Amino acid sequence: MQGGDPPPESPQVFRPRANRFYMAFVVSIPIALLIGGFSCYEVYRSPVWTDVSMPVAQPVLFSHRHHAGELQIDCRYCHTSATTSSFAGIPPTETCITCHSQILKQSPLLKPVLVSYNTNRPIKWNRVHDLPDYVYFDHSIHVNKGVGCATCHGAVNEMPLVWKTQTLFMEWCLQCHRNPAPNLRPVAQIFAMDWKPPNDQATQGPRLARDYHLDTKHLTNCTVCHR
Amino acid sequence: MIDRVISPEETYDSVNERISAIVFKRQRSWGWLIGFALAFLLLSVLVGSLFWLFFRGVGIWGINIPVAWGFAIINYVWWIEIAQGGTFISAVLLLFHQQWRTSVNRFTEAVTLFALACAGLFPVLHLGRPQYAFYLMPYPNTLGLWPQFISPLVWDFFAVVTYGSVSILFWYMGLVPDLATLRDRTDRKYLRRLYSIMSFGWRNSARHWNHYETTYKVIAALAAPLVISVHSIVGLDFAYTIVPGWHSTIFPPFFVVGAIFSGFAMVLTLVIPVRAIYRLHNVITDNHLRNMAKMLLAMGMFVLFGHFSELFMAWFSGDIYDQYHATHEALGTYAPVFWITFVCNIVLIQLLWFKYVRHSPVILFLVAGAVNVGMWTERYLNVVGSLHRDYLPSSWAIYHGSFWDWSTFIGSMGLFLTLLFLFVRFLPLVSISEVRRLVYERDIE
Amino acid sequence: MNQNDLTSIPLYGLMAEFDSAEELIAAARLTTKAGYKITDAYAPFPIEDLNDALDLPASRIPIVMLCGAIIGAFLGYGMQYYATVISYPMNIGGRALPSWPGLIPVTIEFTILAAVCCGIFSLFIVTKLPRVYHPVFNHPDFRRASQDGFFLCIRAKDKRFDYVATERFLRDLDPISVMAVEK
Amino acid sequence: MNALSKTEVRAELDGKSGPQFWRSLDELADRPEFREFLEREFPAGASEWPNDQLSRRHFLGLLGATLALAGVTGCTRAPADKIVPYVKQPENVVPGQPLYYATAMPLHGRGRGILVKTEMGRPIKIEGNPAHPDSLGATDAITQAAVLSLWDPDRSLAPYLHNRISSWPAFQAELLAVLQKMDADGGASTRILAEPDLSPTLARQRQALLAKYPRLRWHEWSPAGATASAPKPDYDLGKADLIVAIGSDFLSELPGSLRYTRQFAVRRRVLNGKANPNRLYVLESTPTLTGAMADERLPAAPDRIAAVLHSLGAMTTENLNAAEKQFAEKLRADLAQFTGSKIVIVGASEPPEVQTLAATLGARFPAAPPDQLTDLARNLQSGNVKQLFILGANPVYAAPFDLKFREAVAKATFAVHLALYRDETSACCRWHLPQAHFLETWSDILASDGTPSILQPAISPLYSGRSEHELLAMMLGDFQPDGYEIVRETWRAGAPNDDFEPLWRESTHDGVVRKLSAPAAGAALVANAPTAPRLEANQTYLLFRLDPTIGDGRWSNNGWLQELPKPLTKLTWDNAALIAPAMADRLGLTNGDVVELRCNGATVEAPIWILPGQADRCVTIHLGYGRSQAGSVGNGCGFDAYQLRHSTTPWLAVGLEIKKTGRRRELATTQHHHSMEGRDIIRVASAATFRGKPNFASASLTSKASLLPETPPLGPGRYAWGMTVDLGTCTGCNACISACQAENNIPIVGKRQVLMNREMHWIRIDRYFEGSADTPRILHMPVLCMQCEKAPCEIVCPVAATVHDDEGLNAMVYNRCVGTRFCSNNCPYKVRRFNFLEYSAPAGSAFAQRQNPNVTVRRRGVMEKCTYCLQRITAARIASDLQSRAIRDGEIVTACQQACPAEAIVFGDIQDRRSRVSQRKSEPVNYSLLDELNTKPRTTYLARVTNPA
Repeated sequence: MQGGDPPPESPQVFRPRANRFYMAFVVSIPIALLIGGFSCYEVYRSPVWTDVSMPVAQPVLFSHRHHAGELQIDCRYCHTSATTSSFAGIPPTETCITCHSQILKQSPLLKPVLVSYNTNRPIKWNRVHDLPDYVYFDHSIHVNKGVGCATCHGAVNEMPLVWKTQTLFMEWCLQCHRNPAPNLRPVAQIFAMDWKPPNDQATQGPRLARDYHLDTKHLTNCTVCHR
Repeated sequence: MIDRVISPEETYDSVNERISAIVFKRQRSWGWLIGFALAFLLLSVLVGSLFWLFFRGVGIWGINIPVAWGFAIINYVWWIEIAQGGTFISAVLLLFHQQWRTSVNRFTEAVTLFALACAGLFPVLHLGRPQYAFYLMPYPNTLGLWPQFISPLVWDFFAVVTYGSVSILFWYMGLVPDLATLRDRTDRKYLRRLYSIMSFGWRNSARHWNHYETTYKVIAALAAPLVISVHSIVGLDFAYTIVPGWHSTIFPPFFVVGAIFSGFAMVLTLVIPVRAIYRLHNVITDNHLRNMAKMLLAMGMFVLFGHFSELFMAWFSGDIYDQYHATHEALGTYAPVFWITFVCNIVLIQLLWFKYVRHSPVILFLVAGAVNVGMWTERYLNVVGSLHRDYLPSSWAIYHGSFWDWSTFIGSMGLFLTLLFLFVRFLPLVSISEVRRLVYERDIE
Repeated sequence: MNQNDLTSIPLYGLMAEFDSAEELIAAARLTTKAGYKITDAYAPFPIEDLNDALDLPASRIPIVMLCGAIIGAFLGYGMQYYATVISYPMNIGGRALPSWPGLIPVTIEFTILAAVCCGIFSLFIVTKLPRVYHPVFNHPDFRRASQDGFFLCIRAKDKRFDYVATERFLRDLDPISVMAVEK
Repeated sequence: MNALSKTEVRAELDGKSGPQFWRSLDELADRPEFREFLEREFPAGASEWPNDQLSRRHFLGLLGATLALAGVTGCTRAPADKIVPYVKQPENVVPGQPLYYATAMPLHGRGRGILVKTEMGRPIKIEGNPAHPDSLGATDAITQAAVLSLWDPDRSLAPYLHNRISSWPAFQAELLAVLQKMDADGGASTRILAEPDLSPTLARQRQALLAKYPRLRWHEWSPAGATASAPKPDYDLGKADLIVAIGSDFLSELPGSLRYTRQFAVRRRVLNGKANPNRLYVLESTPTLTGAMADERLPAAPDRIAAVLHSLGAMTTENLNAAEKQFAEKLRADLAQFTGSKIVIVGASEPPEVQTLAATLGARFPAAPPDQLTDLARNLQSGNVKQLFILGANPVYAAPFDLKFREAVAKATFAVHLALYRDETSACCRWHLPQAHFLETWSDILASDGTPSILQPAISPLYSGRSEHELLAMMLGDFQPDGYEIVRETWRAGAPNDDFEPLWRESTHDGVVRKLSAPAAGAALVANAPTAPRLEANQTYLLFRLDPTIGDGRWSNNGWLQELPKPLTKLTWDNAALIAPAMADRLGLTNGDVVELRCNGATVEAPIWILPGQADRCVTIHLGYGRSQAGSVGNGCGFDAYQLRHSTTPWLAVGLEIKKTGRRRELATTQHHHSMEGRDIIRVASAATFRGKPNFASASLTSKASLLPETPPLGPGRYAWGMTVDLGTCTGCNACISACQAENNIPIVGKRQVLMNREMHWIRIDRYFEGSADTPRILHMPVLCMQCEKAPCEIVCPVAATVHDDEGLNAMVYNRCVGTRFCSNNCPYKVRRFNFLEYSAPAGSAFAQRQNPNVTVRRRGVMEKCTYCLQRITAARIASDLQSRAIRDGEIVTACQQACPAEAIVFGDIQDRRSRVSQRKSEPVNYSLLDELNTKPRTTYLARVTNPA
């Protein structure tokens, strides 16, 4: 505690300004706690922690913007099991080769792919969307019940390297499981990258929810995602 | 009348001197050094045990299925009941204007705090995944989840937190005037500053005393229901379940009196040696000990009643599981534990009917010590005795504490004693201002 | 000392020291009777009689604590109700929502904690503590106020304060000493 | 294949057992070399298959590895994870979807049809094949656990020459030379010792071999005494009103046991409020599961069994004691009454005297298995045998002690041992060759009723293992043998080429061969029957039995089976000398006392276990324990009973002497208390009582009023899952426990932890004894989570880690659990299990590859329990939702239900009145355990109805 010595002859312990220091100190404690707590809260939800909108480097410089965007290749061409299985599927090297045995054979960008194909050693991609292992997400049921790819994965067709557009926090899952209607699309639109909720989504959403037989009461059960 | 709680020859000055001397005059007391060293040794045992615990997991203990709770919970209950004593003496007796509390309340409150520190340790340690203990706290999280509020363990969490914070505030509030006294009794510059800061610059203004007194009394008035709620909740940890021997409506009150019982016992076991060492016979008179002895006896009889009503309900309810538990407790696997409890908590305290016993500090000390043991074994019976044989005989099994169970338990005593030794050394262990008031009241009488 | 240099010193007040609590109380009574309002007394322990001697109003902190208790209770129950019924209703052992008896214990704890915290907090406010520097500490013997000294102080800002008159008044209460306390 | 790195791995793990072994794997797994090793292993395995037609089951190690970790719960922030696709995606592999292959499992020489579930190419679970007569969709505990052995890192990884690592080419080089020698002498000095597998291909190869080397001798032997040639009697228990079992555990030990259990259960089940149970008499010396099901059971020493049978024939009951007399009279009356519809079964291990007596009652029994090992041993000793090929068997460990097989094998200059493990025999042979696991091989085998099945691999060999067919092919001169072609060749004979392919595909798909025929299997045998001991009165008998969990020792290194409680003793990780309570009193013995057993001039030290219902003067010891070379799990468990087993008295020895040693051995049992303490837990009534009072099980109970609202606050969901367990048909065979362990990634904890009551099984079988200690009634009760509607566990959990979902499941959210264990305290059924230490297989270990990716692997400090196979429910729900339909009744089958041979467990939607489970619950014998606690269990029991005379 500062405040400096009082004049030696005085019986005072501190100088007057000590009071101000002390008071300031006392007041600062709760303020510090508040600020600390709040910043933890914010940081935990910020890209610093969640990696949202942070492109992930890949062993092959594969651009979704080029393939899905410019070339308009359908998601299912590579992610074959998205509609039928829990796991959307990562294309085997074969799939790349089907086109690239003709196109850009010589491109240095393609080298790792060719190496993989010839040496029969798989390409090790870096996961972008990685759920904890105790969460069981099933692509097929979402895709077949009106949840579009872009709803969770964002506009992949505009991403040179893919990044997360959602936090994948449990609260994020829940807000949709509690009220899916605003995000539901007609089956035809599932793979559309540019789908925006129409003006009548307020009426269409609930209707779709009915058609898909969605039971929101059930969707918030722990057992839906955790086993 | 009043000179039974403060001896006639004491004056303001003598009181100030006697008590603050303990803090200021650091006369070489080998007793303190050795005691502190021992306490610290035990503390390091605790630290070692905890290291191994976090490294390997709770499997290092003796717990199993069906006996999934062991020493951790036993110790938790034991310590928190010890904590009860302090608050009861300082708060409840204050409300009943028991002047004899004044010279012991500071010390007992300290006992409360340190016992609470030990008690608060165990619920966390006993978790399989202590790193997630914060799940019991309601806070905004990314999971959108909350604690499960109808679980007694959540009640426990809030009870202990509340009890802890209130006790600290209450204790420190009482300290402030004494810190001011210390500030004014020393000439060492830095000590004066230290105490000046610690006492917030308290200046004994009548206007302050006015608010101070009122607030102090109201907080005391709140502390009384608080301790009762806390120990009822501890009782509910058990009564809430369907385990035979736990599922019993008597438990909450039973635990409250049990707490006062062990609280007084622990205070006696500590006060008797302390007053001998620091020659405080004039402020902590034999009369104090007698009063506490009477309380001990009274609470002991309540505990006896609790046992009786348990047995009676087992018989009266006609519940075969309860009946089996009741008989098995006294005659079965853990019969020895039962009879130790019986002797310590019920037989020995009957000695307190005799004036001679109440008047002999030594015997009092021994009886109180026995009660401390008895209360621990009693909790052992509560936890293990009921769990090890519940509904389906196929899952019955024996439990006994492992080496690490014991080391953790004994280590926690180390924590308690270390804090206690530091306290008696660096803070006035009797409330100076209140004793001064006693002197005043004695004089005007 | 003469009038003018006395007025030149910034005064906090006049402090009289007494020998015992009884004398202090008596002195305080007379002071109040004499119409001094802004006064204070200092004693090493709380003395009920001083309160009416200085006719100090009863502390209103208990009312603050009562409010705190009520707010705490509502907060406590409200939080639990929100968590278990509105935010994420779950089927816990087939119990009703809310199974209110289960929410009582936490509510009680909340109530008590809130009340106590309010009490302590408002105590700091009304006593304007912490205050490690204070003019009264300028009094050379004031350290005895926390041990065995009994002091009575009449503040310079009191309307009826007049250095000479007041000092005489205090002297008439035959204290051990009367002394001017500087700001 | 990098053999060297494998030996290093082996070295790392050598001499470690139980939990330490798991831990050391963990440490190992952290080392980069090991990860690399794993990665190198699995694709390498795949590339070994040249045959394109097989490419679909290439082993997808890398993707597998990533998904295998799908079990591992991450605590904090997930580490940067790799995702690894195929290079060439095999057709009909859909990542995330399981594939099933129909094959068969050889057991006691017969085949049991199974379906193997593979996730991303990794076989993770075995189910029964409904089309197969020896399975009918059910399995037993051993079959369930077999998949663990496939992944056992202790399996032999490479050929060894004199216990030094070598290679197949090196072996083939030597073999070539040997074959030339054999050509010279026509195989005179060559013997083959094979296990008696009833495999057409094996038979074909044997004939070919004998044709090529006329003087070669082929021996068949297994410690179980099974033989390929001996015809097994086959029964249809469904038709019988009276069954008399004389020392025969037909419900669990015969190849056809699953079928028999199914047939037996049909007669014992209460259906539509009616019961028409058959009557089962059991006369046996040591309690068996069949004995536990008996309506009239008499424990008796072999000589007394003979006496009782004799008295039946002689129409007299003198020199029988009271109990025997009573039994004999009842039996005689019933034998007279139930003419026609009666079956008498006598155990193969009974002494000939008893068997012949039983024959007079109409029992059929196999001729005493001719012992071919003695002859082989003699010839080895005398040095006539230079080349010895041992296919799979482990004679050095399991041969009768008097044959001194260890020395005998050493006499052969060129001994070759093909086996899964480098066991006791391998150590004594010149060559050890790694055998491919039956899930890795092409083969074929006949069922107990002669139905053939094709064994097809569910995965290519993890290590460099080869099948016995491939080894024999080498001996026949084919040094690039292809198991696939070898088996096809056998069957092609049975069909004209053009329609062979479709028939073949059908057979492999169905798992049973219907339209193809193969050469009859049968062997030229060298026999000399064992001389049976004379049954003298007042002798002490020593009975040898296969261990109920680890069999003759071939499963000793299987952790699941080691920790599986033996059905009647509830012992784990140990065998013991079982004696009757009366005998124990006489000798002043208590459980765990180590005694010296002396018999046939040999001695063994064994701990005592007192077993109510054991016949007096009879000591039973189980074979298969006390191994030194089993592997890190099995080494040093129990004592070696083979050390007392004489070639002349394989099952029953007379004149046993018991001497106390004063030492004790801790035995780990999962149940300490064997009486129901008069509590109304398992409810039983005789058929007569039942007819009088059909609701005897629930009548005593009055529903209690409750102040709490009755409906769950969130209202019912689309389905309400429930289960019934039929105590009338449950035989306590443990299949459900083993199945649950495989399905739900349940760890083993080791003997120490079991001793501390920390076993992890989600479903357990409680076993109670009722009545006198000598002739008690033995009762079984499977106990799993009751999914209480008013769950006591949920209200005490402080973090809502265990809550209800709207379909009535008592969910357990592992990642939310903080481990207060309060839920377990408040569970009256004590079905919750806690991870006191880190029990689960470390990620990256071979065992982690086996784990079910659809079930979270629980880490330290987390509570766990049964959730009705939630993963299966979820799968079915998603499947049905995709088709926008409701889940059909029977579409969801829990693991325990699927395994149960007695169909005692029924699961389904109890809201649907027509569902099977609803119908079962509407039976009058339906009751819920501890219903006075008003927990409203979703799992209820059907009381047992017996049919005593």
